[in-house]
Amino acid sequence: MTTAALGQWVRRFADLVAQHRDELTDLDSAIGDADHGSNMDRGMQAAVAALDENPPATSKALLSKVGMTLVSKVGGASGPLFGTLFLRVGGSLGEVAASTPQELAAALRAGLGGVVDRGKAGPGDKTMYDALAPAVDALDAALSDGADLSVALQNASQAAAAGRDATTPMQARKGRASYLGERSVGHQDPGATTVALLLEAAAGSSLGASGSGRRDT
Amino acid sequence: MTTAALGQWVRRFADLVAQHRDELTDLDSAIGDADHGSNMDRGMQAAVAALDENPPATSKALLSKVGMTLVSKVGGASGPLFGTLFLRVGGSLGEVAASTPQELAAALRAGLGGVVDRGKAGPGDKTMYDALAPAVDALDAALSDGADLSVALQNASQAAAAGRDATTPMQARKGRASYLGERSVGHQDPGATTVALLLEAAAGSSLGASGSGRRDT
Amino acid sequence: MKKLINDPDDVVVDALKGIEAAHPALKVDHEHRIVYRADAPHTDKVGIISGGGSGHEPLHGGFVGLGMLDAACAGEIFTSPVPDPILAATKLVDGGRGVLHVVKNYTGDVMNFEMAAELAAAETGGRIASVVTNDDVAVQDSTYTAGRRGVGVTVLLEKIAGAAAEQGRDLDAVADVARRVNANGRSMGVALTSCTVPAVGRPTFELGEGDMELGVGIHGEPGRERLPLAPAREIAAMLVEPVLADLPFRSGDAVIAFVNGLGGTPLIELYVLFHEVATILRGRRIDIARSLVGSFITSLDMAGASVTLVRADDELLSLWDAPVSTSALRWGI
Amino acid sequence: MKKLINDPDDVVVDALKGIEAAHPALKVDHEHRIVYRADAPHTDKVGIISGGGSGHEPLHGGFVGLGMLDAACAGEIFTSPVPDPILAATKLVDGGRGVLHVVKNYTGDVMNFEMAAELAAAETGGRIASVVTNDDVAVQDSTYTAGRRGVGVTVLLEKIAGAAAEQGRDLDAVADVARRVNANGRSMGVALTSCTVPAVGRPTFELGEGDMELGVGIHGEPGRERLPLAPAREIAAMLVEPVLADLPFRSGDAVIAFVNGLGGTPLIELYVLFHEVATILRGRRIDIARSLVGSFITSLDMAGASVTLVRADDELLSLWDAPVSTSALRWGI
Ligand SMILES: Nc1ncnc2c1ncn2[C@@H]1O[C@H](COP(=O)(O)OP(=O)(O)O)[C@@H](O)[C@H]1O
Ligand SMILES: Nc1ncnc2c1ncn2[C@@H]1O[C@H](COP(=O)(O)OP(=O)(O)O)[C@@H](O)[C@H]1O
Ligand SMILES: [Mg+2]
Ligand SMILES: [Mg+2]
Ligand SMILES: [Mg+2]
Ligand SMILES: [Mg+2]
Repeated sequence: MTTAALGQWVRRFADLVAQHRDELTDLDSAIGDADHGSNMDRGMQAAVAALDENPPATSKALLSKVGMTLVSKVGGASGPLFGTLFLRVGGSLGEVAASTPQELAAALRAGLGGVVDRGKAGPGDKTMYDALAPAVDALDAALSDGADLSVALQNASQAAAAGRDATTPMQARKGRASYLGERSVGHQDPGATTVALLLEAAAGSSLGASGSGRRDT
Repeated sequence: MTTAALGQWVRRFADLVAQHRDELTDLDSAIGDADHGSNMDRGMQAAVAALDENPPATSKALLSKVGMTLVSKVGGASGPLFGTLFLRVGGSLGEVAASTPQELAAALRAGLGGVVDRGKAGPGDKTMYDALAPAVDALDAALSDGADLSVALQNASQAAAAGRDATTPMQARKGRASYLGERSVGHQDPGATTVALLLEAAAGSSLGASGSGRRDT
Repeated sequence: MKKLINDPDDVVVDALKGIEAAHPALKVDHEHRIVYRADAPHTDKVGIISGGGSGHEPLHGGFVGLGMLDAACAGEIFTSPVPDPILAATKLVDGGRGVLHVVKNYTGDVMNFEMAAELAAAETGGRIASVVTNDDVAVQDSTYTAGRRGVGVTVLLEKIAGAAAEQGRDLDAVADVARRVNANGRSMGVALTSCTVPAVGRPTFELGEGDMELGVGIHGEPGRERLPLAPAREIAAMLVEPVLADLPFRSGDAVIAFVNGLGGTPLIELYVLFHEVATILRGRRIDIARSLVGSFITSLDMAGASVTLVRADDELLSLWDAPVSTSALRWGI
Repeated sequence: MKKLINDPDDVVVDALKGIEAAHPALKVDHEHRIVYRADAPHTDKVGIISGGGSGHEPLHGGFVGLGMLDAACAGEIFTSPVPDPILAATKLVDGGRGVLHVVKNYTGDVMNFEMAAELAAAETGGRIASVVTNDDVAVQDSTYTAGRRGVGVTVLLEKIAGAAAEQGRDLDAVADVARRVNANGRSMGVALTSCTVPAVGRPTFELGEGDMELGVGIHGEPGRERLPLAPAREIAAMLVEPVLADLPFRSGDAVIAFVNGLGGTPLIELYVLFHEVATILRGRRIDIARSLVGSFITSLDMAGASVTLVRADDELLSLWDAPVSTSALRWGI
């Protein structure tokens, strides 16, 4: 898995966010403040522009740039959360030009840790955690079972989608939706929806193709 | 003309104001602040209540009570104006139980003077002056022509009504309506309308009956 | 009608109770509806009172205190107080050096204050001077008419005259300063929505979703014209230009610039407007020596704003800077 | 949408220019949207900064000045500022004795301030403490949730912590006082109308002509329940009772009572409400030691109000009374 593939993943994610921008904002308007789509779209457009301007050579440089851009352009809850996610994934991969699937899986788990450090959310709080944690678990499980990265990312994407859907019946305990108490039940969480797009982008990118089965030893 | 007749006049005026309350307020809403009817009605009800409570013995006492009540209950422009009118009429008649028609006419002219002192209005300013001045003139003229008080008050009432009607095409130069400039044209002045009611009350009261032709010499 | 009130007829009475409960330095005469300094009267200074219809808060009760008013008479909503309370307030604050009446130029206010002054002179023999504010350039001035309305200048005048009184100047001198503020001040306002008088229950005037009323009065009196809602930049020009032209203000003048909210407009918008006003003044080389931004003379819940400029020399500025301690305006103490 | 603005996207930028033009004691860093004391940093005191989404004016920029905040970061309307400007403000006011961050408890605000604090610690090594306000009893508190929102207490806390800093206390002591204010303060609000976010152009929520939203948040977040509009007397009870019950406040307690307007409600109504609040407190033998009435933490043009009570001992009261000189709160100097 190369740094270039990571760049492709980020761009694909930006495209998906742009396509689903209004849907994300509509979800946020039901249980939040109707800005999640525009927040993430503004941030990812800026991130892609930053990559275009000065293409980073290492995985850490690339993902740090994405993370820092999100942190400094998005604001609200999703800026620090998604920003930290990218920063931690990049930090875990390090100043390299390629990594193994296991390293990618470990990096995503580090990213999940960053989201938890930042937001203190756990399972069932009806947040992006509820899509991200099952995806990271699914990725690990598939790789342990010997699946190649492309298949493992498919599994992770499906797990994220299932996690996203599972947020609908939950009562929010974190973020703006928690002010609604019981009235938050019955609505899909916008941040979890964005995480599902992030994993969909990973599964559809060249991440799995280029790195499948290869180990840098 | 006795103090009792003055009391009757005041009560009749109060009745007419109550009957025309909404009309007066509607006129004021077109070129003022929509309170003239309720202002005058509140004031005259209080005046009648004050007379009921402790019936004054002299003309001055009676009309001063009415005037003071208007001054202290009405506020706005009409409180001081109608209050001063009654105070000056009473002051001119003096501490007597009866007066001649000529004395009544002189007293009303004193009242007009009070309105002018207070409000500085003159002919054509589209105020109560434009109904009151012609009424006082008509009363004087009729009495000089030898008419009895009852007829003279009829003339005065007609002159007040004509003066009231004449305010419609005028552009206001005094009071709240003056802020409207040209847009005040085409509306009848509320204060002039009330003055017409005051003279209608005089003509319909026992003022003329009891005092007709009699002179206290 | 959406208001935080009890019975619409009790709004003034209830608000006065709130003022009394909130501000220990103030007392309230509930019978006469007078807000006055708890330490009144002062024998070492001229007393200053003002008053008028309610619905313009913090005017006037919010300006009672050291360095400003000694007492304020609250009439019914948009209705001048009658002479009795004005007389009572005059007596209350007269420590022997006379009393200044600050009156906004509305027929009813002028006449009721005048009657109170006559009664006071007759009853007490104390000296009374009156200053009538008439700064609203939306209304054409003329000696043959009721003239301009008194609006924003009233606030600045009460502050400056209050400082002059606090210095111990005599009644004529205090009245002179007050007249000088009025003579050098002009205002103009704009409404984005109508106000709603509680006892009436519906808006005083209809204003379309895309319209504004330029030159509106603080009782919802009609203005100069109805125009389509414009950006703050253009509204600032529509307010400032007639104000500048009327005095006229000239390049090199120093002014106190006052951007005032009419009750329903939040502070963030007043700052946007102030920025545009300042930009215009800068372009005309008029120096903003002091500024005031906030809702100080309001029209119930009306959305909108007014701009007041007072040309100020060093004396007026130093009186402006003098300590003041009221519930709505306070500094230096 | 009826607002005195230019382009909806420029409201915050334009308002900051207005603040800069109106208040010579303040400076504005336009790039980072920071309002700061012209004389910052101070080497003899702890720096205090706050910030958050705009639309709550005068909060926070109106509280920058001697005895209160050293700087305030203005985010977009209702959107927390990102870490960069918070970091910049932190550096700007750090005179060597550390910096206190006052943060309202919203997920975005908490995380952005936290990141800024981490960055500052890494970059400068300066000490930073954070206090998060969470006084809104309309939201159920729990360690398992995001907890209560930070609302009215923020204003009182900034004043009191500012006074403690001005006395020269160290960072821990200032943070302690701040936490004590928050721990002893509770608030609840009611909306009579929705606010309208400029960039959105229509009301955030629909509220029928006869309805009110009890327990609303300052961003137009839904409240506890929607009820028919009630007289001020009943609304006061609906706001005060849950506040009293939550701490709980007890007979004999002395409190700072703060009746706050949400932006579209005029002062006269706030005084009507304050009267009712004071009546309830008197009945409970709770002593209003100090009071504050006005629009200090708003929600754009929302009509409505909130009630905040802070239980205050002599120390907090003397810090409350200490001199403060900001554009929105000023006394003693
Ligand atoms: N404490 C938290 N931990 C994890 N995720 C959170 C937390 N709080 C909020 N989120 C996520 O952030 C999303 C909202 O993002 P966004 O609307 O951009 O920010 P804001 O709520 O500040 O407007 C929610 O849908 C949720 O998934
Ligand atoms: N300067 C004045 N001189 C004479 N009459 C006046 C003057 N100003 C106003 N009026 C009269 O007062 C009437 C309005 O009275 P009212 O509505 O009760 O008072 P306000 O204008 O204070 O609300 C006008 O219709 C006019 O006839
Ligand atoms: Mg959101
Ligand atoms: Mg948001
Ligand atoms: Mg009227
Ligand atoms: Mg009136």
